[in-house]
Amino acid sequence: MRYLPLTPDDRRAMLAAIGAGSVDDLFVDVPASARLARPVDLPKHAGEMEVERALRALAARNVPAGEAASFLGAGAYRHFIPAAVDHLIQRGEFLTSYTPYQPEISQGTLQYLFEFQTQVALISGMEIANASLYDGASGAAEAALMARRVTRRAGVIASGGLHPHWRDTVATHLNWSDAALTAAPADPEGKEDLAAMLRDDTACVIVQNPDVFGRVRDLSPLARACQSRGALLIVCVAEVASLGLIAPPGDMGADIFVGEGQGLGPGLNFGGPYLGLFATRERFVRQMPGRIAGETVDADGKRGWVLTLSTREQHIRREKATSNICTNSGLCALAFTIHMALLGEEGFRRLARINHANACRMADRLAAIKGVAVLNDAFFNEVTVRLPVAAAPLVDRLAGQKVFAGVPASRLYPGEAGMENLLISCATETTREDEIEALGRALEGALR
Amino acid sequence: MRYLPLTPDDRRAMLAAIGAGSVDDLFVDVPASARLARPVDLPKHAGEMEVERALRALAARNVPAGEAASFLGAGAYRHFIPAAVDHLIQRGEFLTSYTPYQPEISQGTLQYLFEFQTQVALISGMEIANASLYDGASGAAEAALMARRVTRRAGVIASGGLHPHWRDTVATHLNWSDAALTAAPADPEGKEDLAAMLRDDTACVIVQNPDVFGRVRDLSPLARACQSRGALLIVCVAEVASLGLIAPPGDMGADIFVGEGQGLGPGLNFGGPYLGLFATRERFVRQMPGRIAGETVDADGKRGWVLTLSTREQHIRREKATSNICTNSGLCALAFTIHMALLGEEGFRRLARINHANACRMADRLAAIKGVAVLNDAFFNEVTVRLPVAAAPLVDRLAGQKVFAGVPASRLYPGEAGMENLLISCATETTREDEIEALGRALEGALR
Amino acid sequence: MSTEDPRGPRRPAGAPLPGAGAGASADAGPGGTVSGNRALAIEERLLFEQGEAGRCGVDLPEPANFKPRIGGTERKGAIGLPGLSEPEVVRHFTRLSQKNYAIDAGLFPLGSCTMKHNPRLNEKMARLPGFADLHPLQPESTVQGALGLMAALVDWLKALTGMPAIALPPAAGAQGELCGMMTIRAAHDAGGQDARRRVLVPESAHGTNPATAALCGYHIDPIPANARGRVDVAAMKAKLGPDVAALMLTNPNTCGLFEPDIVEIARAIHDAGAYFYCDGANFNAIVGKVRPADLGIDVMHMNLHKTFSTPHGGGGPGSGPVALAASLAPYAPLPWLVAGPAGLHLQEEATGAASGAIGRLKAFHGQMGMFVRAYTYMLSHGSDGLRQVAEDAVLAANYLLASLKDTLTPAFPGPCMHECLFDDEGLRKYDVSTLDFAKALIDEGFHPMTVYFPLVVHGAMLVEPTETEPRAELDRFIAAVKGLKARLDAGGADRLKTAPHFSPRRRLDETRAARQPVLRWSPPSR
Amino acid sequence: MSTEDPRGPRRPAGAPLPGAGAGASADAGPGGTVSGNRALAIEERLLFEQGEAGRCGVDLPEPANFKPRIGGTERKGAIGLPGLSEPEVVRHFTRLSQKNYAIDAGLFPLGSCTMKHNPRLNEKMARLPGFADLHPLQPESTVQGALGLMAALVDWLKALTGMPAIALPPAAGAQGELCGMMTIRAAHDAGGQDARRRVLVPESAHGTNPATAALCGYHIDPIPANARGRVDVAAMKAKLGPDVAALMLTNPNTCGLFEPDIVEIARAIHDAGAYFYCDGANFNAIVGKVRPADLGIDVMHMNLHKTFSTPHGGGGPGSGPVALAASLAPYAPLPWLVAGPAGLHLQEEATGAASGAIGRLKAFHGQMGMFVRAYTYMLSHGSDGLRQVAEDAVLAANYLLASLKDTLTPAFPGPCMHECLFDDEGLRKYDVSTLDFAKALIDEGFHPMTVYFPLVVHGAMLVEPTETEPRAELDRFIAAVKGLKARLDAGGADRLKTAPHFSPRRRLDETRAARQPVLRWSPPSR
Ligand SMILES: Cc1ncc(COP(=O)(O)O)c(C=O)c1O
Ligand SMILES: Cc1ncc(COP(=O)(O)O)c(C=O)c1O
Repeated sequence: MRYLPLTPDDRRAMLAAIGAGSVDDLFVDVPASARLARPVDLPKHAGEMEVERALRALAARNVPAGEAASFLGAGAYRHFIPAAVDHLIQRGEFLTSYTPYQPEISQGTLQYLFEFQTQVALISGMEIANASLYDGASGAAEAALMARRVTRRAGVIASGGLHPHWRDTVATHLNWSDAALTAAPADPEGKEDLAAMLRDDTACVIVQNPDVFGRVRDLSPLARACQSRGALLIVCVAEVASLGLIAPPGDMGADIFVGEGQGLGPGLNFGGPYLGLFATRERFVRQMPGRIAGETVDADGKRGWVLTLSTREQHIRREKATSNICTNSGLCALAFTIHMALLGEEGFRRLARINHANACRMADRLAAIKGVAVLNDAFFNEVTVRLPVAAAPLVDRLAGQKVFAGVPASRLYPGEAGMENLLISCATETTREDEIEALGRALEGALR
Repeated sequence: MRYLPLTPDDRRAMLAAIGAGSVDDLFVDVPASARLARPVDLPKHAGEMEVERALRALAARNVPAGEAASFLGAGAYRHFIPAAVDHLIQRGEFLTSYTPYQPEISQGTLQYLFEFQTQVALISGMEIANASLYDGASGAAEAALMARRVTRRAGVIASGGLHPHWRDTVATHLNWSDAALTAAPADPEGKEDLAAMLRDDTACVIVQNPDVFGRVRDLSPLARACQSRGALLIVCVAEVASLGLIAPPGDMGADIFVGEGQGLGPGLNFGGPYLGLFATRERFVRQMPGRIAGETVDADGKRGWVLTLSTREQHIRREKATSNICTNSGLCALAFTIHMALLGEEGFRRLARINHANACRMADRLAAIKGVAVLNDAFFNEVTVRLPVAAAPLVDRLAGQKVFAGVPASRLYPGEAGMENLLISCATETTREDEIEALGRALEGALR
Repeated sequence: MSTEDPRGPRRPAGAPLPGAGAGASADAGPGGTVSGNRALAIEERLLFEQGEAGRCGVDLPEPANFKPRIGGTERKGAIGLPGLSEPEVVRHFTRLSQKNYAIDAGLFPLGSCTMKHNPRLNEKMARLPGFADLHPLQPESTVQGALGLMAALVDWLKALTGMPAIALPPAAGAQGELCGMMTIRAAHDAGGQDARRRVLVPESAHGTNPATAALCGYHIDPIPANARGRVDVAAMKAKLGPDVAALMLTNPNTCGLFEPDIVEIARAIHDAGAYFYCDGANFNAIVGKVRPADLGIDVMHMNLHKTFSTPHGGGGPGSGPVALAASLAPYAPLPWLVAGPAGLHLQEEATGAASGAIGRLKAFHGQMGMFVRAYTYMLSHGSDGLRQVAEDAVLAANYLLASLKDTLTPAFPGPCMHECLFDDEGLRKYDVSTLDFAKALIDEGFHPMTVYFPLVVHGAMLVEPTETEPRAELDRFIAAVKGLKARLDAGGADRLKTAPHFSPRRRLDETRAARQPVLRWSPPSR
Repeated sequence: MSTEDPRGPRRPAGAPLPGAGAGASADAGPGGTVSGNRALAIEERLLFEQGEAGRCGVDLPEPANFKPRIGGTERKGAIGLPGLSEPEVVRHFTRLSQKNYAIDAGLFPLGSCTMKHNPRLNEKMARLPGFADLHPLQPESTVQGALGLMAALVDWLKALTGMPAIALPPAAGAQGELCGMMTIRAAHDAGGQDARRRVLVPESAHGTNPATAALCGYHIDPIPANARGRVDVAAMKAKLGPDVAALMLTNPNTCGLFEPDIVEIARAIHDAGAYFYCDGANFNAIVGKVRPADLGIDVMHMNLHKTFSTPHGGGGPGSGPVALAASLAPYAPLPWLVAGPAGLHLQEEATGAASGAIGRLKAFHGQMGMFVRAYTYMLSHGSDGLRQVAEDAVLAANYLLASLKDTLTPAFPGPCMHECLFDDEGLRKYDVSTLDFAKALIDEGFHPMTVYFPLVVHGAMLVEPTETEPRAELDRFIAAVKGLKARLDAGGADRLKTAPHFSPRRRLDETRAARQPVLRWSPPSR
């Protein structure tokens, strides 16, 4: 086996040093009844070429989004990621290191985490950020739990514009406590009045911007309403690229920002690994979940970084920890940090403008189709359209023509009324004009 | 421009520090008549995504060998290269370093070159090796020039089994000196008697094993004949993988070994960059071309490596140098060294056996086709077959069916008589049984 | 946010690096360098201290006639992101990487973390566009290969655990625990056993265990270890009762020991109407040798980023699939991977067979990038190779234990499983702590072992070499430990107490970091 | 070869590293480490000192019923290759890499080498299977995209040089020179001028120039430089005559200066019936600003691995296309890239228009992997970006010259082009050599400049920053040079003479290496 360096000679010599007759002597504590006498019934080891062939055969049974005209978004966004990003994250010193528990030989990881935290704080307009969570959805759940700790209240209100997968993730996490989740109904038309739902025991309101239907809102009024009722406003951003154009949660008055950084970091990956961004006010830091890198000095007085405030965390605080999270999305955070470093102020903002411009073009093209209505007046790179027919079968049909027309709302809201004909479509900087035209033509053809 | 760090502010400040009014003031020495007033007439700079699209569009107009059933060899061989190889050679410390002129901060490069030299010496059965040349063909030319220096004789004899591209490369290099090249006629049947061609002024005989038609020979008799006449025997190996099975040139009595290491290092690359291997006897070292890494100690007495014996080289010896080579195939040598390290004794030899076994299977399948005759009795992974029809148009036709049936001998010997119907076909460890069957069927279909 | 450039006044080019700090004076002395660099060890500032307006690492075309339709929500003012070119960014992160230790560079015997070699083939396969470039909501007809890979991974994990169901969604070990404990609570609730709110957790458990149980609304009841580092079975049994929901046990445990009474433990748990949760972080010790189902385990998470070699990446991402007994399988989280008429299908709704599902744990269906790597690893090793993995991992740990048992003080006698545990008893007489010893190992070119975990041992040093270490590297580690011990014997304790000496930074002031938290860069003016 | 295992007796596992050598005692002292490692700087043995029989880094299936048909030429005995697993191999080369300096890590101002940033996009594009996995002898219908890329590269190089023909085959700069000089000789021979056997080469020329001319059967006649570092035009003219075949001139020259009289030089050469060869290694200074054809140059090679950013890779591979005037184009090497009825075609025979071709320089048609990278680079920069490249490269060099002119002694007054040249005059009074100064820069975290080249200046230091260095890095370099000078002024010459102090190895004994050559590892028994 190419990955196993011990030779039969090594094994013999090592057993001799141990004073054991055979490897099985080392497994004495395993009840005899449970010891397997032979390998389980699975294929034997295989060479690299054979394994690569097997994997390529599986990969070939998929259609990469890049080989279709793809207008899929709804929580996962396809952006162009410069080659330097993937090159750098593959450096062994990043890829094959662990959580930076020994800071003297982990300054590389710690410094980029500190830079990551700064970037997240800057783009979200918040004061401080953590070193990442699994993804945006679980981050929203952590935010709700944190709001409960901060406010000592039980009520959690979820906007009808919150991605239903995020909403359900929050619900799963709250389910085992005495928190009470009130989820507003799905809100494709942007009509909900969350301020009116606030109660005295409301810990937080969770809202998404742009929302799952692509609509952008100024959340400042809601923030003021929350503040006056002592509730925290949690603002979720599923499409982090939107922060280059749209006023950030911090500017609108958010108390907690939760983001999904996948689009500018790890990429699509069929759903994971993704990158949970999390930021809040400085005064809440001791209730914040997740690791944090902080600045300090070494024995020679030189600036350096360490993991800090770990009394919030499970390995110190155990059942009283702010979260059970341990492994997070370190390498995805690195990818994000590198990409953001390449983009910088100018690139990040321009990228957002390009996304929006392409989405405007897409929206106009869709609106020009007979029987198709665009629901959003304000959006970033994604809109919801009402089709004259059910969206899901249409999307399946167009997939055969290598057009991924969008995400049918019914896929996100299975069985829910009023969703059948809605289609959520997204354009990014990767969307070409000819693809928009292909989408338009394909829809026109299918609706004829 | 993403690759240019100087900002307009930087430029202004730097010009001020220099005391120049404008950048054009720095170009004062350029005759005014030759200064271009504006950029040349070519497209303007483009973003990474746009450039990648342009390159992918070009790539899409090719059929990678891996997407066909490919039986192409004849000087370039497709082997499976483990993922670790490409990963490691992309480490910036290897990829973006220069020739190790400052050994204290180039020990990585120098140590692998020393390891490479050792590997080349071991597999070729020679005493010493250099740190690579451009490719095998130019290595053969260097070998001929070296043999002239060593023997002070003018005659160079090239076997009819020497790849015609290598033969022509030797010819081009010898053309401007008083060396006299005698090239034996192409020898698909393996009938030539090189010993009979030896003369008193013969500096060397250049022979290839396996030869361009795939034939393997024991060269010991020829080596003895050369030795008795005071000529050097240069043994070329275009398919380095063959050295895992076939007795090495050193064992057969070669004075100089020239190899093409492409198959186990950089890969196919449509012809380049490739990897010239070069080894010889210790006593000829001062006539050897190319860089050499050697062992020494540092000021603290620790073992280390440097480039050595550079009094042979152009940067010291100028017009009296053994060669004009400067830049060589460093990174390709690294790929080779890593791959050889992974293979080791066991892997290198087994790889050769697999190649040969697959070639036997291919040869048998070809021989089973009516009207097709296999010319080789002894071969490594490549054979020449005589078809009942011209090979070139047939090969072109089968390419449309994604079968690259082999290299028509007429492509290597354009216009030469007796070559039309010969096809040189190769199998490696990457060749699947179903591909051999596809080749057989395709040929049968075409010959029906 | 103010509308000025929050980066504040720009640092003059070439000004001394902040990193050089107060200590730079030492560097600049006659024995140091004028730059504060030390040949290949180069100081590097923060990104934010390097940016310049007018510089950018990407070339994006400005859209023509840009007219936003964003309902007047435009961002006001500068964000404050630094502008850097690609060469600077590549250099910045290259230099940062050079300040890290990694498995690729040497032994990383961090106990409980299974820092094994990460095969490069895995990385290559995970990057095939046919996996990496799939949107999670693509029409299912276009992702049958990806779903097929997930199904194959499930099959392998079933065969290796002996359990009938696998939940793939959890993002890491801790989320796997959460998933598993939620299924337990859901099962109890569904069975009218919602009064069961106590969970037994050994004191030696990893912090995620109690933290997870608490998240599920459980009270944690610690159970003690016996003198041999195992669960005190009598004490455990004494704690059983009608309010006990589950036992959470790590096996092999965090002392690196197999629980020999595990079958008896399982029986007692089950007899008490509770479930047996196993933390499978240490599965590497037994993969292919023992099937957890055969030990009476009801639910166990596995860390693909440990046993199955997906890289830790400086702290993540991971993947924590959960193996479930038949009794718990109905509560598995959404989505479910099921075979449908049109091929494999992700069922996203809690309907039909899935109506008991605990719900959704994250936005999408799992860490696909890790699945590809883990499955590649499994195919590479095969059933024979995986079994050898466990054997070699256990052999290596016992070799270290045997070789160091007279140098350091083993917490428990051997044989151990895949990791061996020492306490600080042997160090105390030199007035040297576990931390000092760990830092001294840094200077010797090794990553230290896990220190001060598990908590049941004083000054714990938990050493997990894994199966991918050559014997020569183990021997070098042994020689270094012995050499440091010899140095202590020779009166060199001070050198250890002030270690490390040769790393990019010397010992860092963690107290200061926590007392005066600086958690982000801020412009100097702020 | 003997038939025993030539690796000889195996080094006992854990034995001290040979690398630690005699000096290890210093390391093992109280101020050192017991292992000889220094935290992240880890000693690494040779592959051959680590191998074990029974270990292998690949898994290949043994073919069944193996019956060789190789005419009895089987290899006898062991080869002696070491057996290593993948983890060991990855670690070995990772550790080796950590002993290298690189552009990715910092300034690499090696004059004449144009060590600019290597964009990662180039690497990615070169690895597309549509380029990397093409066999050079595939049917041409299956490689039209690759031939198209070559044709596009030719178009760009034509536009940038103003020359009508480009030969792509040469593998590097030196082979480009060979190609160019062969076309000159072929042209003379064809014109009945075969008596022209003298080639004029400035003393400042790179060694490849005279070496190449000699390979073409030419006698080298050196021409001196004037006090301003340029060709002494009068002396050059005096050497012209009917036996002169060509002038080989580097422009900008190896002192980093543009030859202001180049048009006059070209005219004189042509009037004498000779050709004007330009070594284009320094094209980076003028790309997009000046077209060599407009200077009267007949033939010039370019280094794609300099101007066009293909990575040097520790010494290669390179690519050296040659631009040819109409008078020399008929002699371009084979194969020729021509447009045929069925698309682009590689003409391999010296027939038709190609009947004057000098022949073949290497096995196949060129360094395709480098073409892809260079073309990617060109598309990225565009005509505007390439012009900016030259301007910024020249600006950066002049900035260094201006900033250091009072610290080091410039060989010639500015302005310079893309590199600036100092001599050792300013160092002599401290009894410190150019080499000492270079080694001291290593400690400061920089790669030294090119030293002792060109030969026309005493103790030359040739500094080429390139356009991809940020000003801050240039400023740090300036500060380091000034700091070292200050250290000299403060009486610290010894520290420089014993430099480097912090690199993986201290100064190496080159004399010993040449006197007692050890050019390969041999088993200890040998
Ligand atoms: C025993 C044990 N349990 C649980 C975990 C948590 O796993 P993860 O970090 O993947 O969340 C760890 C990881 O360190 C562990 O060692
Ligand atoms: C001026 C000059 N000419 C020629 C060469 C030779 O180029 P190559 O190394 O690519 O053969 C070099 C490279 O160092 C050079 O600097």
